[in-house]
Amino acid sequence: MKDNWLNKLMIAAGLFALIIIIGLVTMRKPAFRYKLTEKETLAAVLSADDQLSIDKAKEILQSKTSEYQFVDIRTPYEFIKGHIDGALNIPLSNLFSEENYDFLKQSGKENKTLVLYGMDQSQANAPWMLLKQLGIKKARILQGGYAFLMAAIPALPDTMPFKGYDSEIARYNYVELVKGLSKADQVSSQKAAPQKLITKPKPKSNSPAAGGC
Amino acid sequence: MNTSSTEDRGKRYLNPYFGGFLLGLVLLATMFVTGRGLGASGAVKSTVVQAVNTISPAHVEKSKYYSQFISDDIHPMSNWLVFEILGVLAGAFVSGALAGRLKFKVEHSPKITSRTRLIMASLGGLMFGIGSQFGRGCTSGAALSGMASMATSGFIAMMAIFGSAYMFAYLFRKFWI
Amino acid sequence: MNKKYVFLAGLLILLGIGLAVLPSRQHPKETDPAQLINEIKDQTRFLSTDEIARKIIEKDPSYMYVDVREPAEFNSFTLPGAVNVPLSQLLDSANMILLNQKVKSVVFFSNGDITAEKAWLLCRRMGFNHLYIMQGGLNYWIETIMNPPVPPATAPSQDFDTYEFRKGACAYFGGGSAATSVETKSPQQKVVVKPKKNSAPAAGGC
Amino acid sequence: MIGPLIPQGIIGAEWSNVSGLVLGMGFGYVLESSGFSSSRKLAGVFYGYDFVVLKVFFTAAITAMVGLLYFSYLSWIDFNMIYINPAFLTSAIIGGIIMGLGFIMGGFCPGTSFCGAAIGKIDAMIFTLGMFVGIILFSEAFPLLEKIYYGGPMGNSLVNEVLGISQGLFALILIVVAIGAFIVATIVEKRVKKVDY
Repeated sequence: MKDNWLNKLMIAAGLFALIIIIGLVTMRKPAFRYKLTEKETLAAVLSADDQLSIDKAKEILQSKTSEYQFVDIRTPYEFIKGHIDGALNIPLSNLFSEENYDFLKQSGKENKTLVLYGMDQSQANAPWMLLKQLGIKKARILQGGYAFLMAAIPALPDTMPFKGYDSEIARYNYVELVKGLSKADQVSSQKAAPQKLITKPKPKSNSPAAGGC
Repeated sequence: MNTSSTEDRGKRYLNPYFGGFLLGLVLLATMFVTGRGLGASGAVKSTVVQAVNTISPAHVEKSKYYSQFISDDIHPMSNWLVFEILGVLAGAFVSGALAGRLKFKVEHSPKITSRTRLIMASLGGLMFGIGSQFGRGCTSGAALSGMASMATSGFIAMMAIFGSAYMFAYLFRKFWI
Repeated sequence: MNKKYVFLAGLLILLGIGLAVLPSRQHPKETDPAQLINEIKDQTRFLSTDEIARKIIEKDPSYMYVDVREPAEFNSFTLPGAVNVPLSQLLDSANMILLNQKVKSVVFFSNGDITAEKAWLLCRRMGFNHLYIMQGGLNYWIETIMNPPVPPATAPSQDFDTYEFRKGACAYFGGGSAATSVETKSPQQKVVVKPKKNSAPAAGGC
Repeated sequence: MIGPLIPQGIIGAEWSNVSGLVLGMGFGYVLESSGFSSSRKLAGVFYGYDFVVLKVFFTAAITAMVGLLYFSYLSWIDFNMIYINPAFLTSAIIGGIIMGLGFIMGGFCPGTSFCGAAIGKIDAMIFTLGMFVGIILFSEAFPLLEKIYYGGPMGNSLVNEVLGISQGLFALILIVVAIGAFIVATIVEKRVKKVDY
């Protein structure tokens, strides 16, 4: 009698184990896995090493070295309207498709540096961070994006540092703006805290700042 | 499956490992479907809270303990345990009927009377009622389900319950052996 | 009979060993990269400055604003009620508790939206939910809310509604005194602003 | 990720009560047919004449745990959505001690008392009534007990995190411990005088 139950148990336990084993065998490997930990990612993101400066980009374009591969993540329409010489168009919606992702991984292995860019830097920021975390070590991002590179290119021989590309620089003196002080006051405070007040050289943004509000 | 006598029939229980395996599958299925484990004392608590709420809603609102669970009642799973316990009653009845164990009786050691047994049972129930509130669940809710889901609380509850029962076992031996 | 027990015990131990030696998969709390990829393809992570202004004015309690710039910048100017979590200290345990909460939605912002997006991506990866980014950051905040551009006269009427709202919001956030702004904006006033609401020109440039 | 079905919204929440009924029936059926409706069989584990509680309890916990871990490994279930009871050390230990005392006095635990009651055990019915009274008493005395109730909070922690080992390793250790316990239990059972019940 007792043996009878035991036989049933053996069959049931065997089936249970079998289901698990079948599950393990047929399990699909995930296509994407994080290779960097959060801490490593944060360190990579905080250091400026992975940002390709405009000056460096200009250098690369002049020397036409094949070490760098520009990847344009904008839509094909935008790409046709104008792009960096030698850039490859992989729209963001297809960036992680199987063949494109394989290609990106491959070029990473070939010691090629991938330089991602969009219209502005923020467009390429998240895709770049993801590629980085997925283990494509040599992924870089073009500082300022396409628009600012184009704006800087006419000034190619110019060695003057071009600061306008970084959207993270405070364009306005927030404090003064909010206080609504007069123009004269702002100028004096500009001297007191110069690092706060890097104004964009565009007249459009300059005048409201002066206006106080 | 030959049955020799009714007495033998009444005692035919599952192999404990087979029973445990089936219980594990039921628990796994419960977690798979509802995302929570099995339980029993929670159903009693829900019933108590509901009953007190019907009799005197003001009291529930005033009471710090009841009021926690009344607000929780918006949650669709709050009454789940009550239905689960109704299922337990039905399932146990079916199993008892199939094995011929349905019978009104007080089970006790020959050394004690039914009256003693009933007093002990009511005291035991009282203890379990209080203890399950401290432990946030009983043997099935906190210990069994907790262990299956690897909750720290489950292991603490299991060790505390069985440890204390072994500790007190000597005092109560004459009620059982 | 004993053999069967041995078999069962062996099976169980094998399954246990399997669990112990299986290559550990991703930390289960992490968001699957494939899902994150889908999330960066659409724009739902961004909240416009208008939406945020509205939420702050209405004192919507379900949102928390997180300034990811360095403390010096935070101290000089930030959104009302914002908390400061510099990106460099994002992974500190105290900040993790603050950001990984189920009660409030978290809106990251910085001067632009790049730094905020970095914080967003890291937190999303760690499996936190209800995270947003202020589109364009504080620079855009100043351009739209604190100093709203007057829509051209030909613009559709909802543009003017937005403008009215922004002007109100600007006043709410204490931007610019009437005196200075009237000075600069006065030439435009009578020409451009729709005379829909009488209060509009009186409020001045904001 | 398919499971857990109801929290993921794969099965509507309106089915939760039905699922409770069905799963409860399975629970009750297995408990009763394993012999958990008999208080003397249950109490046997504390006197060494019947280890059915230990065997069923451990086998069930291990089966469910192994299943759950494999399911979560295979992405069939989202482990994070499984409800983890919050641990309050002081409260849990005090509660456990009281429950242990109740176990040895009453001979049932809540789940098994319902099983016993369903097949006509009068002591099980009385036990259930006692439980109702106990919970009412606790609720009324709650202001006095609140401090204990919230004592020693440890959050919704997992035991392997507390011990600092991986889930799989912990499962393996638990399996080995359980098998050892089964062997010891079988030996003890043979030595102790059988009690007729």
